[in-house]
Amino acid sequence: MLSAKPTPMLDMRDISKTFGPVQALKSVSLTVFPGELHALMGENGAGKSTLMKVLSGACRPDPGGEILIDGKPVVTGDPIRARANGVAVIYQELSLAPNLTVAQNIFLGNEPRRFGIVDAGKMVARAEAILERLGVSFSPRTKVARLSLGERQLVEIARALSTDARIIVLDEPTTSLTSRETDRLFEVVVGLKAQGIAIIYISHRMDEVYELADRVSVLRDGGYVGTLERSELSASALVSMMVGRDLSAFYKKEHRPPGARRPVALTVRGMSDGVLVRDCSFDLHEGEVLALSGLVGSGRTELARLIFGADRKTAGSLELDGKPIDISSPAAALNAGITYLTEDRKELGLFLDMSVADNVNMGVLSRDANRFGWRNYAVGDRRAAQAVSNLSIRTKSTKVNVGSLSGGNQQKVLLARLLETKPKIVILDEPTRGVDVGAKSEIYRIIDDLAKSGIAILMISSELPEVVGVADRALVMRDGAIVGEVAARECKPISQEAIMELATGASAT
Amino acid sequence: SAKELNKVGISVGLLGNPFFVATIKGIEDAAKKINPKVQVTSVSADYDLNKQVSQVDNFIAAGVDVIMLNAVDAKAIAPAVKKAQAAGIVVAAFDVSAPGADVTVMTNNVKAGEEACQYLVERTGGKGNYIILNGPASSSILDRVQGCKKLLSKYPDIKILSDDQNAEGSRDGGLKVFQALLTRFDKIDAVFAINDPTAIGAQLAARQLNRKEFIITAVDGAPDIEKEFASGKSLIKASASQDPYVMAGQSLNMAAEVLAGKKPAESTVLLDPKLITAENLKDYKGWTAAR
Amino acid sequence: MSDRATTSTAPIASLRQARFQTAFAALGMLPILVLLAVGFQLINPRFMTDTNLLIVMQQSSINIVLAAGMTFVILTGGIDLSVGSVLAASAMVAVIVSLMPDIGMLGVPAAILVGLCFGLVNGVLVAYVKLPPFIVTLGSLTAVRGIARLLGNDTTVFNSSLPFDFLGNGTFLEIPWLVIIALSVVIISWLVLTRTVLGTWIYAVGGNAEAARLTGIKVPLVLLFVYGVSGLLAGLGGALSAARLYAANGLQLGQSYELDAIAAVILGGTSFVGGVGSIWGTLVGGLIIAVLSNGLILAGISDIWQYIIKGLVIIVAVALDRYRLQAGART
Amino acid sequence: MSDRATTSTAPIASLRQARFQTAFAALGMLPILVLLAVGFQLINPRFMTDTNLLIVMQQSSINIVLAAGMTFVILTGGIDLSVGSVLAASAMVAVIVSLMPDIGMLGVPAAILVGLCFGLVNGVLVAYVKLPPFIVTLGSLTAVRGIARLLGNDTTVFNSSLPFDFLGNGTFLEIPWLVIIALSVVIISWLVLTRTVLGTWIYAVGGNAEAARLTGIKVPLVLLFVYGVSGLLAGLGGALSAARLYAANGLQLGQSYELDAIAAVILGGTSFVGGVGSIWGTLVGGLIIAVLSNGLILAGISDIWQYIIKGLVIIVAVALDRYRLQAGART
Ligand SMILES: Nc1ncnc2c1ncn2[C@@H]1O[C@H](COP(=O)(O)OP(=O)(O)OP(=O)(O)O)[C@@H](O)[C@H]1O
Ligand SMILES: Nc1ncnc2c1ncn2[C@@H]1O[C@H](COP(=O)(O)OP(=O)(O)OP(=O)(O)O)[C@@H](O)[C@H]1O
Ligand SMILES: [Mg+2]
Ligand SMILES: [Mg+2]
Repeated sequence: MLSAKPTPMLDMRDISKTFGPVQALKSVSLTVFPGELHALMGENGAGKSTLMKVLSGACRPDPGGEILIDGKPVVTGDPIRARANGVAVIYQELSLAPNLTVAQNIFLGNEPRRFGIVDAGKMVARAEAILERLGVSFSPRTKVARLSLGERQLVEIARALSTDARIIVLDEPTTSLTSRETDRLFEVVVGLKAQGIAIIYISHRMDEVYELADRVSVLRDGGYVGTLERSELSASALVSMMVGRDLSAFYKKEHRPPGARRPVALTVRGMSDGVLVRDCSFDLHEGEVLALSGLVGSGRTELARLIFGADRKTAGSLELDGKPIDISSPAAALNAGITYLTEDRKELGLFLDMSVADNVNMGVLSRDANRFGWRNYAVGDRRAAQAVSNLSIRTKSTKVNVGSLSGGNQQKVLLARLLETKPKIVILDEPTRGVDVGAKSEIYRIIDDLAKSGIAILMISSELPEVVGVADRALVMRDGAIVGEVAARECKPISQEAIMELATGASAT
Repeated sequence: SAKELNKVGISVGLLGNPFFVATIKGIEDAAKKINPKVQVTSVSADYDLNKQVSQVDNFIAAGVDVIMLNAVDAKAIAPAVKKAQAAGIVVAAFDVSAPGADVTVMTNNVKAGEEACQYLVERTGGKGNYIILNGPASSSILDRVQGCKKLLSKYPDIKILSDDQNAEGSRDGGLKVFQALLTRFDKIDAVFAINDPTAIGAQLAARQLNRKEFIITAVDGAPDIEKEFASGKSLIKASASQDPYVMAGQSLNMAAEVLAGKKPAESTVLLDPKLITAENLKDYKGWTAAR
Repeated sequence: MSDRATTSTAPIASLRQARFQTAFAALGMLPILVLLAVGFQLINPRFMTDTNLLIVMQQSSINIVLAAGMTFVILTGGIDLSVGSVLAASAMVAVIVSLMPDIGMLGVPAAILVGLCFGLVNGVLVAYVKLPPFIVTLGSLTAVRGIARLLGNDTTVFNSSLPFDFLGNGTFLEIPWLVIIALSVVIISWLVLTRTVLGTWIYAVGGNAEAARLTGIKVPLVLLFVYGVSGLLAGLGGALSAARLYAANGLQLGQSYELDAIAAVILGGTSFVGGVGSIWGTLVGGLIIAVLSNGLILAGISDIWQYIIKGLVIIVAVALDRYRLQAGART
Repeated sequence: MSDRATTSTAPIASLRQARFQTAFAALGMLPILVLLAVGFQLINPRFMTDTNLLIVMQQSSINIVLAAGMTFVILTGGIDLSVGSVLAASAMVAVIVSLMPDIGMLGVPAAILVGLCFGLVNGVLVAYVKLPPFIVTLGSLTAVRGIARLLGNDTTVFNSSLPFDFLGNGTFLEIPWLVIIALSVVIISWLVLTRTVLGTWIYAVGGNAEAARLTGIKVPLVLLFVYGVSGLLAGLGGALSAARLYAANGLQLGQSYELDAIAAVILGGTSFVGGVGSIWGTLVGGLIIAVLSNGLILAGISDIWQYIIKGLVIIVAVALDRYRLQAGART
């Protein structure tokens, strides 16, 4: 196979990158051939995104290394040149202009124009064509601000497709996609490969890598570990390359109540917001992990936000431990012991300019403080340090800005904050988005521990294996309504097919 | 063509100044004497020529009979005056001249500067270090400074240490600028402040830095300067007073005559300032006196 | 400023409703403007006469020209505090050049050029030296004011036979040139913002500067452009002001005009964080300010109460607008 | 304003270097301040005398008091344009109350209370009616100015035997009360911002208002607090101004003080988008402004050139600061 492709399309040699004292990349090399899908794997913070940012020109590498495209060295650190060289990157941290339409975003910086005048008709038509290829339902004239995270990710993908790129980098493209969109994306990717386009694919999902990758390169702690051919792929090989050890018992589900159901912790009745969520009702039991499944945009996040009091409901009621409770704001929900982990950690979760310690402690500041509202830094720092070690958060110190952590570690900081509030009911919205295998299994362990201690958990997840592996029951939403329930029965796990049928409406409701 | 006085519009440089409040009172009282039902609207141009021209336009649109104008700029207001007159409105200037105005009544500012500085010259024996605390470059202030400088130039032993600092015509500015000037100069004999608030601000600065080797004079005769004189320990010794109430009232009366079809003998009246000091204070009526 | 979070999680709506809302939002404060006008008309029937309405438009036109430039800047998330000073300096140049024999007409292009230069200096400092716009333009607010005074040696320059006075006082088919120019500026700005690539980039930079950079947009060039436009229009404003007044004064002219211009932009619904807003909103915002000033004088309200009422109307207008748009929105 | 993207991807650093950088950033413009002072000293050796340095601090103190309040507001991503007007209204109240026999000393608390009330009104409009801070405080800038004029019937009120004049002109152990008060305000603000829960919440709201809400922080209360503080400190500023001048004038006092206060905050390194900044920076920023005004007069520079130089120095100072910090940072 290798002999058929003598010149690599992309050859990155000895790339190093330091951010101040942090060495994010230590002379990493990567070779990619035309028509190849090259997967890039590694733990959170291993340097995958940084390597791609160097490739795209968003980051200037340290002197010493070089990048060759078609055997010719290229100028680094210039996004415009990189694009001209045929490199297109879909960043992990979405980089859309929310105030512009989908079409404008897709063609941003590359508008079809005549004498500087945008050819709006042509732009929309071309955007429509690309979106159709991705099987997307929204119009190119929609403002991106109105799209859910998953839909935004599709826009990013569409943007990469719109340029005549020869090297496309997808940095965790499926974190917000459900299986249907994911399948669709895979079809597109296979099509691109057939055209001789090289694809670099970053993902923490093993199954995707198995399905797509021609070769897999692994990074660890900023260093290059090795590359596996497709034929050599195996879970244990990959995991031990990434983590440096074996990872047994990936999903953990010890909390399953043996027999009868535990008492109901939270009752949701007739939740509606007048637009996206319609008359949703369900019970959540103590010590249970209840998954909320559905396609992108089915309204799961909105339902969770309604329960948490983040948005105003038009109808519906809540009962906590059998007693009606009125929750009109997140503060009220937190007081009642209900807590929520957002799916959009950058926009809605983290305080990027504040330290890891402050971010971990943010929910419990008043609890630590004395009567006069004086902060107790000692307690807070200890708690933060504890959380860093408990959740294995990779950070130089608890004093650095959380914005400088890698995505997965940011997620763990958010999770740490949530745990510190000592909740009774936990709503997790895509809790493992962008999290590496090791951390994922740690998060599953945490979820399991929570459930074991009797805490009720509502978990929104677009990853079906995760739903199957972790949850006891799954509710399925479609178009803002709960359309069914799938439960694990007598040693038989939740059926993925059943969920998909309900979610897509393939079966009669 | 005799017309009745029904509506009067007043535009002044900066309404918050007590001086202009007195002028407005003078105009209102005078107008009420002519026609008790008269409607008077007064606006502040905040020393913005564009704004004043707009206000004149608005007065034209509102159909006033007389515009009482305290021009923000003594030269550049000319076109607005012409426009108003073309609309059949009588334009009366007060305090500051306005080219082409039907009538003008103002203080002789050159003389005011002269008198205030004459006092300084007499007290210092025609020699010493002088400071002129300048203000924003409006015609009345330019006139005052000019009057003062012309006088001082006759005395070769007088040295002007500084005349280019803008104390903004306010207490605050006077205090700030004079603090720095006091630091800069060791020995000062006399200070001419272009108006009373500046003088009071300067005096506050002097008091703080424990300097009292000089005397201060100013122009205006505002109520707060009366208090200063009355206190007896003030460094401010004299102020060339104006009478805004009378000045503006007289301007309106003349305008009313023009409106009634009578041409006044003199279309421009210059009122002489009166130098007030601690000694002659009791004879001074002041701006806010009931009339 | 703190409404970033609110915008990004803005209320969701069906497509039809979204379209409707967009149209409504573009209308913006128009209903408020109409309401104000009707109110003043009831108080004084002279308000809605042709003459007076033309006066209002004429009075607002310089502010609208400045506010149009300011819209460009604010759309990128910046601010330009220097417009008042630049206007003063350009007006000085306009009058000074107009006094030169034969080439007097060149006063207008000279003023515009001077404005453009100051704008470009601001732009370079913001775009390339990467200084915060507030500080840069606060600095030039002060420095350019000094230059304006220097130009005229701190006095008023005056030209009673200004060759281009028709711009400030003349009419064309009964419509004052000032109004025609202001409307042209608005229309051209609208075309640039909505029809050109550059316009899209301006919105993109304001919406997410980093994303714009990554897509290959030359963010510094975009910033240079908007500050250049703002300076150029301030220069035009200076020429117009000179044409209107036959005079210019370096110290007094244009003081705190930046606040009026910014107020027009923000009243018009353009967001301070950038990326959201329209030039038509700015037009309406500018007219509201002018209607208030004119109407209150026509209503015979005293100067003190004009202040109080103006302040309250600005707040109430925006509050009404907020509630009008909140139909169907979440908290 | 548009530098959010840049800050959020700020360089990471080892703990030691991070600490060092934080200390350095907190120092902020201090080197520039020192540079300016040395420069002026070379021009005029009287600059660095005790008396003159006290004068500078005294002159900056009212601005620093206002800027401290402004720091709170800007940290939440807001702005308070009304401080100048509120200062004028409070100063009016201070003098008017001081004229009442026997209870004259109550002028100070009365002024502070009036300031607090105006601040809370701003706060309610921003926090609960959810109007943009710029518009709200632009409205109150205008309306409160009217009220200040109304209070004194548009004239200067004065009291040459002001009972609390020591605040403005007295000293305590050779140090002017003004300076003591301004420093106390800075220290208390610093304690509130860095040592209390509320302080952390203020940074959090400025950093990410929506995340703060979802974390259970009562964002409206935080906003109410910061605008209340800004009003209260503007009220204190009014009392100090009255104590300093023995008089107050509703129209002239405090004009465009908001720009000076904002300039001090931004010069001090606080970011307009909120969430980033320190009160010590504000102190340094305020001192830079005062040193410039005082030093240029001592240097015997004329008024016109003072404008030009001030403007340029502000820009150059920030540019120098930017380059100083850029060591090790990415482009
Ligand atoms: N702008 C930055 N400033 C400082 N440090 C950075 C910056 N960007 C990345 N880093 C650091 O570089 C390292 C590599 O980060 P990178 O984002 O490349 O990881 P990743 O492999 O993509 O992880 P994830 O799977 O979590 O996305 C991390 O330690 C991160 O903290
Ligand atoms: N802030 C918003 N403004 C406008 N529309 C929104 C907003 N958030 C979500 N939507 C729309 O609401 C619908 C449901 O979104 P929601 O986030 O609740 O779905 P979800 O099932 O959680 O999907 P995802 O997995 O993508 O998060 C989507 O069609 C999306 O376009
Ligand atoms: Mg990554
Ligand atoms: Mg979701």
